[in-house]
Amino acid sequence: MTLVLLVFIPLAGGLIAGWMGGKDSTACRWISLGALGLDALLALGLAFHYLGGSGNPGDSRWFIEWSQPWIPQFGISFHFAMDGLSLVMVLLTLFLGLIGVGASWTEIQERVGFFHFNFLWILSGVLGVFLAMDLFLFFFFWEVMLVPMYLLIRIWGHENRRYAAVKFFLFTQASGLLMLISIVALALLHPGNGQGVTFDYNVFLQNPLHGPAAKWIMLGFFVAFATKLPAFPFHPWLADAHTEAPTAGSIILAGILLKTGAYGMLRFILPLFPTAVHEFSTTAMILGVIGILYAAILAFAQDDMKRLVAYTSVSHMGFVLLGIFAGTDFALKGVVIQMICHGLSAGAQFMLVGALYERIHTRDMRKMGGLWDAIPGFGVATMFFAMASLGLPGLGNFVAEFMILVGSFQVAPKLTILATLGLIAATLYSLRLIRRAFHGPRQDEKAYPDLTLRERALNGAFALGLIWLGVYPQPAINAVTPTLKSIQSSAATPMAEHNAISGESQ
Amino acid sequence: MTFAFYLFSCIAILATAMVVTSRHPVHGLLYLVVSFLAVASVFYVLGAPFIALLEVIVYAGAIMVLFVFMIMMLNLGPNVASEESQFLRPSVWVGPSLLCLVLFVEMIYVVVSGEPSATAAASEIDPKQVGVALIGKYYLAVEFASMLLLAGIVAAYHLGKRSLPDETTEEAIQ
Amino acid sequence: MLNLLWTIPVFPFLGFLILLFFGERLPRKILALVGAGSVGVSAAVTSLVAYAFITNPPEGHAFHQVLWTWISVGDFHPQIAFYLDALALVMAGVVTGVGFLIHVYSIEYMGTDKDFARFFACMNLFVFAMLVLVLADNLLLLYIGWEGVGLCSYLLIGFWYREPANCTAAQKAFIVTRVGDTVMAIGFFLLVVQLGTLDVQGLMERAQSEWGPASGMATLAALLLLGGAVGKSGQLPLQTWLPDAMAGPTPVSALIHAATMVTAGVYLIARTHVLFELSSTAMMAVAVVGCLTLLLAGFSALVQTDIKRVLAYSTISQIGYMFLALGVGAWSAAMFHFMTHAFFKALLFLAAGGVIHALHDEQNMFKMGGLWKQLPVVFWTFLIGSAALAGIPLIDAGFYSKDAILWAAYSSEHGSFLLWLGAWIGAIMTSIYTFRMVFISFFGEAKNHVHHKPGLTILIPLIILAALSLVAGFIELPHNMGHIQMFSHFMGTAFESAGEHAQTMAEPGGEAMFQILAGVGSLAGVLIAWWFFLKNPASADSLASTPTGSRLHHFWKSGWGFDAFYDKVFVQPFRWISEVNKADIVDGFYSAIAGATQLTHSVLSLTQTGRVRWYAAWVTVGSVMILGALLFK
Amino acid sequence: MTVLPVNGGLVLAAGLFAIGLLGVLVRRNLLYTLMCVEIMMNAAGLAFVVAGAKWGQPDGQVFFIFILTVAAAEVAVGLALVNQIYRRFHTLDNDSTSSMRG
Amino acid sequence: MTSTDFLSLLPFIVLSVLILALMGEISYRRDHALVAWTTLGGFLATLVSVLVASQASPHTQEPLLVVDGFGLFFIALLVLASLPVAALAKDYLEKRPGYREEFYMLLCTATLGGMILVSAIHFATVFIGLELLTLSLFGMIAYTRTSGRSIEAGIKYLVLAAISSSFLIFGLALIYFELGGMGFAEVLEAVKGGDHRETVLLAGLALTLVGAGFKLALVPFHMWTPDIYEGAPAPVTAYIATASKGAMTAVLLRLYLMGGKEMPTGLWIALALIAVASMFAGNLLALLQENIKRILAYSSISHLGYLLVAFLAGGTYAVEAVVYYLVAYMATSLGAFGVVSVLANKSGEIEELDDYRGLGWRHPFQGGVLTAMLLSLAGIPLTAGFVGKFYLVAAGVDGSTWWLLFFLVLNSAIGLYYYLRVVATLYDVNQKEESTFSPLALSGGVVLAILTLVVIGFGVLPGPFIAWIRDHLT
Repeated sequence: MTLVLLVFIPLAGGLIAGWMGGKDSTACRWISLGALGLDALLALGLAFHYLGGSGNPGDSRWFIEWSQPWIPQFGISFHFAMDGLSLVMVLLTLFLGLIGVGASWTEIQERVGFFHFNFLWILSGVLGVFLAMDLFLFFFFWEVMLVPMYLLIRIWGHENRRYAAVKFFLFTQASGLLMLISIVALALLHPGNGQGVTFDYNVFLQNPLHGPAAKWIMLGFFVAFATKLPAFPFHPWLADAHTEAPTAGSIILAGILLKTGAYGMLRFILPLFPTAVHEFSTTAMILGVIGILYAAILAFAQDDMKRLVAYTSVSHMGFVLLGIFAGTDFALKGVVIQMICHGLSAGAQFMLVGALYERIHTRDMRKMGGLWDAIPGFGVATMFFAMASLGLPGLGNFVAEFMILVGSFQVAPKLTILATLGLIAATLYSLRLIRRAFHGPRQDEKAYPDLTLRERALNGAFALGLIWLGVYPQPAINAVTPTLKSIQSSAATPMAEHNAISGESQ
Repeated sequence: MTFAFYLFSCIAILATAMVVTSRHPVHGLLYLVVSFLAVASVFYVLGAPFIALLEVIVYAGAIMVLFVFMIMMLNLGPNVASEESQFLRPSVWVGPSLLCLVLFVEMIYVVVSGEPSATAAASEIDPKQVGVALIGKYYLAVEFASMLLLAGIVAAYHLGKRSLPDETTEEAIQ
Repeated sequence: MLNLLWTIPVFPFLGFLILLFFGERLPRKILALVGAGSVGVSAAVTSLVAYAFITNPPEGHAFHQVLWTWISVGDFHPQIAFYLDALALVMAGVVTGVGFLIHVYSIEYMGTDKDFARFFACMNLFVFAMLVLVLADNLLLLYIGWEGVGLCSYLLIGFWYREPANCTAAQKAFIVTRVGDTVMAIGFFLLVVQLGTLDVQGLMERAQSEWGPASGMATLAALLLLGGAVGKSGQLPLQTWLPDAMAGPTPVSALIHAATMVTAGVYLIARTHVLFELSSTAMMAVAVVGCLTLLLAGFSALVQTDIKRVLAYSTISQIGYMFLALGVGAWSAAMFHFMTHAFFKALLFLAAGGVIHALHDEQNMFKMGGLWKQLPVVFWTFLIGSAALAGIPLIDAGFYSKDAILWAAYSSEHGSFLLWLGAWIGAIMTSIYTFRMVFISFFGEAKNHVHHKPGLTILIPLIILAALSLVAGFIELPHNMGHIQMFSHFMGTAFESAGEHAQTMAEPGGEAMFQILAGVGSLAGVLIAWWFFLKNPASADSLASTPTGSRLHHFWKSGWGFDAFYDKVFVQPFRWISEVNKADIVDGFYSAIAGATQLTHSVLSLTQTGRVRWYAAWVTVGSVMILGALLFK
Repeated sequence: MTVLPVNGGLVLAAGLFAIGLLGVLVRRNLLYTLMCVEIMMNAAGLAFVVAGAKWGQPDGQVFFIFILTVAAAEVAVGLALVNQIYRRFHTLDNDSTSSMRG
Repeated sequence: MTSTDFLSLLPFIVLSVLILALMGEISYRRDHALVAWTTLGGFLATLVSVLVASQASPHTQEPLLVVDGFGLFFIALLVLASLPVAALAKDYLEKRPGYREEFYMLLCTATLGGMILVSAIHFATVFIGLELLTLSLFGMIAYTRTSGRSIEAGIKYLVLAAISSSFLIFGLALIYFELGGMGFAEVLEAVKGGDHRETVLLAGLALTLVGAGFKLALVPFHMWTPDIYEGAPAPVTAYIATASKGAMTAVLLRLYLMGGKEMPTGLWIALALIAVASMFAGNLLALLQENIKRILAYSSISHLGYLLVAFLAGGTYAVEAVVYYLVAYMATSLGAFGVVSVLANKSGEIEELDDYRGLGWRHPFQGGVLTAMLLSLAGIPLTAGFVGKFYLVAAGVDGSTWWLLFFLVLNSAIGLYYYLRVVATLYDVNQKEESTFSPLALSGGVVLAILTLVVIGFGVLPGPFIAWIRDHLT
């Protein structure tokens, strides 16, 4: 029951905030903050309860499960379940949600109620995605989180928000529909558990599908998750969506929505279609590496700061794709850490760019220069998160990228060497960002206010998260170990032999 | 017997062709009446005297009279004829006639193809049998046909009435 | 006492945190105290630990202190742990000692600068990162230090960020070292995948047991580590960033680009020497890289006009010597040269800084001159440093450390005559450009007058360093000159597994002959420098103006054309591709689809003409098609 | 009695149908359109009567009666509409009634 | 007329009595409110009579009608579709000049026609029902005779409907000519019997398909839809989009149930081509359209294309999918056109998309309903449209018609573009000041509220309705 509460508290909060919005705007900001805070407390309570504080959960994979029949004719049920992976993702979602509300405190002025309504609706959609264990319910939440995001970009976005909003929606929705066909095909073609059609995840987990049908179904899933990730050929929507979204939108878009793609791959593609994944893994890894390098080159050339950070997200997600389809124990754990760290570092960078936009009213780096004099606090923060995004050791991103690259080195050494070039490319675009914005001569002599206390607190929270994961990532790794072990064991394919060094008992 | 059939068929085809190509609406109408009469006689040849009669009374009689009234009311004089002539340039004819020809050929192919199934002997179906069917087997359909006529009347009444004082046309308003 | 080891890096880190968060609010005096003080305390603790380590060395001559487990995935459990042995102790000692002196020096040197707090914060962070690098017990923790120092060098080179040239130099430094780091990272992946651990000691045992001598895998791993070392230490393929790094303040150049960071590569190879010993090709590669670099840097230093660039090229050259020593297996000789080099190179940089400070930021040697009268202390300390650098026989530390390397280059079993010859020519070149620098900047007529004399806080570090440059040599005398080999014995404990056999192999007589040759070479260099640059400078200019001479002059000045080459081969193509593809071709593909759909819309909407007959025509066409389909299909 | 020319009847029906259709497509005067629609309806009715005759069942003729009622009702409504159009647009050209397009 | 005959024909009888009652009221004293309320009462009575008739079901009125579970369900559906149309028309006509009472008679006759069509198993009843429905529609489309566009739509619909029904009759004649029987049952075994000329039968089938195609507005015969939808008054457009298409689909469904499962491959391919063409034409024509009624018209064309996919898939879920999708589509179209008719003011309907800018802010209720309906048309979760689309995909997968499924997905992606365009203009920030929407009348508001509840309800809890379909219809 707590899971249902977890998913629907933000929605309730959103409704109240939407309703209050008309009257006074500050009230609905506090309501949404309250709703998210309550939800975060609930999630933390679950975390401490199940992770036993010391960060190594018991061997049973699912912490809690809750199921209620919804459309019995099709064997569809409200089936929520939480394990290590979804717990970590839920915590990240709520953390970034709180930050998002904090970041848009001064930015959103008109129709604040409706903004918070949409914002919280997205969050409950995402929470639903992370907790849904019934494929139909998963698709239901997958689509539910799109419409409010579209409205968020469309109404509160920047200059050409119309184009960006439509592009975002079409890309994700079209690929989502492909996934719908795959889900239904999987449900109908799968022998099921004897009582006719079912959409339950565990049924598909027990005896995964093999043969050519599995290949096509897996491709349907892959296209949807790759578009959301975004992987190489499906990535163009991200740059526009990020550039035009309001700060809070960008934070959760980069922080969480991209992770639903990666989460989907981990949860649905790897365990449900082992043979198909094995044949497809090399192509997917190649796509990942292309994604890393191609997006890095793109990021290097951008003039718009937000667009640059958006392409960096594509590059980081290239690592995730590489790691997932490498499939080794190292890589999968690295992927989870990367998802968290990228959420933090990209979220922080977007927040900073948003705050900068509030001050100098432009995101075009050609009009910036030497801002370190005017706003040194900003300089330090941007430098810190730029270093995080280029994978400076001591911060979470490095640990994640190191583990992913080691994991994929076991499976495909040559590809990994190409991917490691991505680290150099990351340095190029991060330094260019700092160089063009903060170094060099000043272009105008106006005085700008430096980071306010609120902004310092938010940046501090992000920085602490990254340092904690950089220096002591073990609790996060332990939380997801049982999930990843079962993902690997069900994906008991030739890939598993490569885990010679990790000595995982298959 | 069959000679009469073919004679009337030719008359019907010719009359309808004249209807379509006539310039003056009244000429068209008259050719149409001739065509309906020819079709009525075909019915008669085919052994459906009741239907032939109905055709003459309703089609040739009632409907054509309605048309004549309409032409009189709108006093479509010679000016309409001249307007018609420039409408009927040969280029207008080519496309549609090709299309209808193809349709006609397809239909002919359908009718002619394959061995003709057994044709019953020419027996006449007298009005009594039709009456029995109408009242017996199709009684419900007749009821609903009456509903149909009711709908027709209401619609024609509403659309035909003089405009009420407050009903200035929309064009006048804009 | 030994378990105070972890406090050594923590003190500078505390200093960094204080300066970062309270930098603006504290007055300058306290900032200086915190900045220099933290490194000072760390130096004190190091000396205490050193004393404890030397008096009663822990068993196995190494002390291992674990703080916590960093990551644990499968069998791979890197820990945040510190490992102290002779090698680490020497490195830590030099880093904290010289570091403290430089911090004291920069209190006055940077006294007038607005971003005083930011400078000391970065310097403290650098010392912390360097100590982590030096004391790390596994390569992953070393990598944190490794990248940390890279970051600090980037921050400090670009300290005066308003000047675009500085920013480009900083960026260049960070990117080039990052290339090296990435190569090293690939090395780490190889080690993790093949040997399952990155813990240095464990790595060494497993490498020896699993790979054995002359195994391809060992060579590959060693070469990859060499790639990283080359990047950080500014050796042959990746040395272009070091001369440009002089854009930073002089104490930075002294600390980072002379004494400590650039020798990180040497430390890495020394630390993983067992791996290198497994493959002779890797050793040969290190030696060749060292030899070539020292020659190349030597010739370039000869033609520089900026005093700091001369010192930069000389640093590259001296590290070339250390790589040569490592390449031929003379581990303790390399570390001895590292120590002496740290002292006299830091001294030279600080003295040069004093001169620049005095002449109000004038760095061009030809605009100085006649300063020996106006800045006597600076002159004498600079002269001692130059003597040590040139290796003037018997009186200074440079001679002993360089001689040991020259001797090892010839005598050890990896060494060869060719390597010795290159090293010897390099030694001559070194003394020529060193004394060319001395004569041009300190002698001749005074072209520039001194604004204000450097204060005590600048002069005291100079004097201490000068003393060290002289005294340091005597703790490691060659065999034929006396039996004081304290340093090599001490270092031997760190390398005993490799068996310090190189030293004793050749017969004593031969060594004396090589010492004489080395001494004669350096003195000859001084004479040549005196003849060309003091006696009649015109002859140097006439030599430079001949057609071949001027081309050679320009070629050497630009660092043997490496910069232009890299620019043309790597930088321009990358910029061109990214500029061309700025609007993302893949995006073009999708907008083409959108355009096509909208085009079909406008074409289709033409069919809705609004005329009944057109619609009726389409009904007929429809029926004809369906009839046709059903009949003829 | 001789054999019923049923096939001929169908051919006649098809011919009349095609000519009626041609009239609708070509003639721009609304009256003519309505007249041609009547021709098509009549042709369809003829086809039914022919079919009925072939099978000797009265159903064909009953169906013709229904077609008749429908045609009559249609003409009534059609002409009422033609009247409205003439009063509004003062012309019977059915291309004038094409203001809605695109 | 035995008692069971009477019972089973009760709905028809009640509706005919209603029509006569209306005629009496109009002739006695023209009172718009009274006529409207009697119509609503009459429709409710018909619904009750459907329940009563269900006791006597299944009962075939030899040879013309059958009153079985299937027929009664669709009768109820048609009446439920006419109820909101009547309520919306009440508000709509009050704002218009001219006589208002005849409309309700035409509405009742149209519904009667639909009911006949739905329960027909004989060519004659199909023809009569179809013509009754079409004829009443002539009157309803051209009802607001003061607006030139309404008259224009009326004449266009009349001419085209007449042409297509003559095609239909010719087709039926050919089938009758070949098989000698007019009842569905007789025709179907005669086809299986096989002692007939294949070509004449197929030609007859083709021509009937033309008539059906026109009614369902499938591609080659779709061209009338936008003009008629735009010209006709909004409640009538709602009626055309839902009731008339619904009735025709019911006939096709009945034929499908009675034996059309294994249709000749030629027919299958023709239908498949039509379905794909309808999907593409509908979506592509609506892409950049500026008039909201034309957008909804084109989208209804594409939705019929989607529906056809379920027929063609022919798996075990085909019938359920068609019925569920039809109900979802009808509720959504009624809602969407309902909002347009509620917003219409004195001078006419507001159709330009530009006038709707910022409607969501100024009239939150109407904006909300329209958004819900558009999202349902687009197939976004929380709406019946989503479950409908899911059902279509399930049917498609079950019948493994992969190509059709791919086109379905591609088209619903294209469809998203223009549905979102409308939703976006509703919530656009810079509002258009001067577009004067009429205030929300009570009856209109109630209807829209109920329709939204139905759409959201079927989207969130489709279970009960699916269970009902499974045990009643298949």
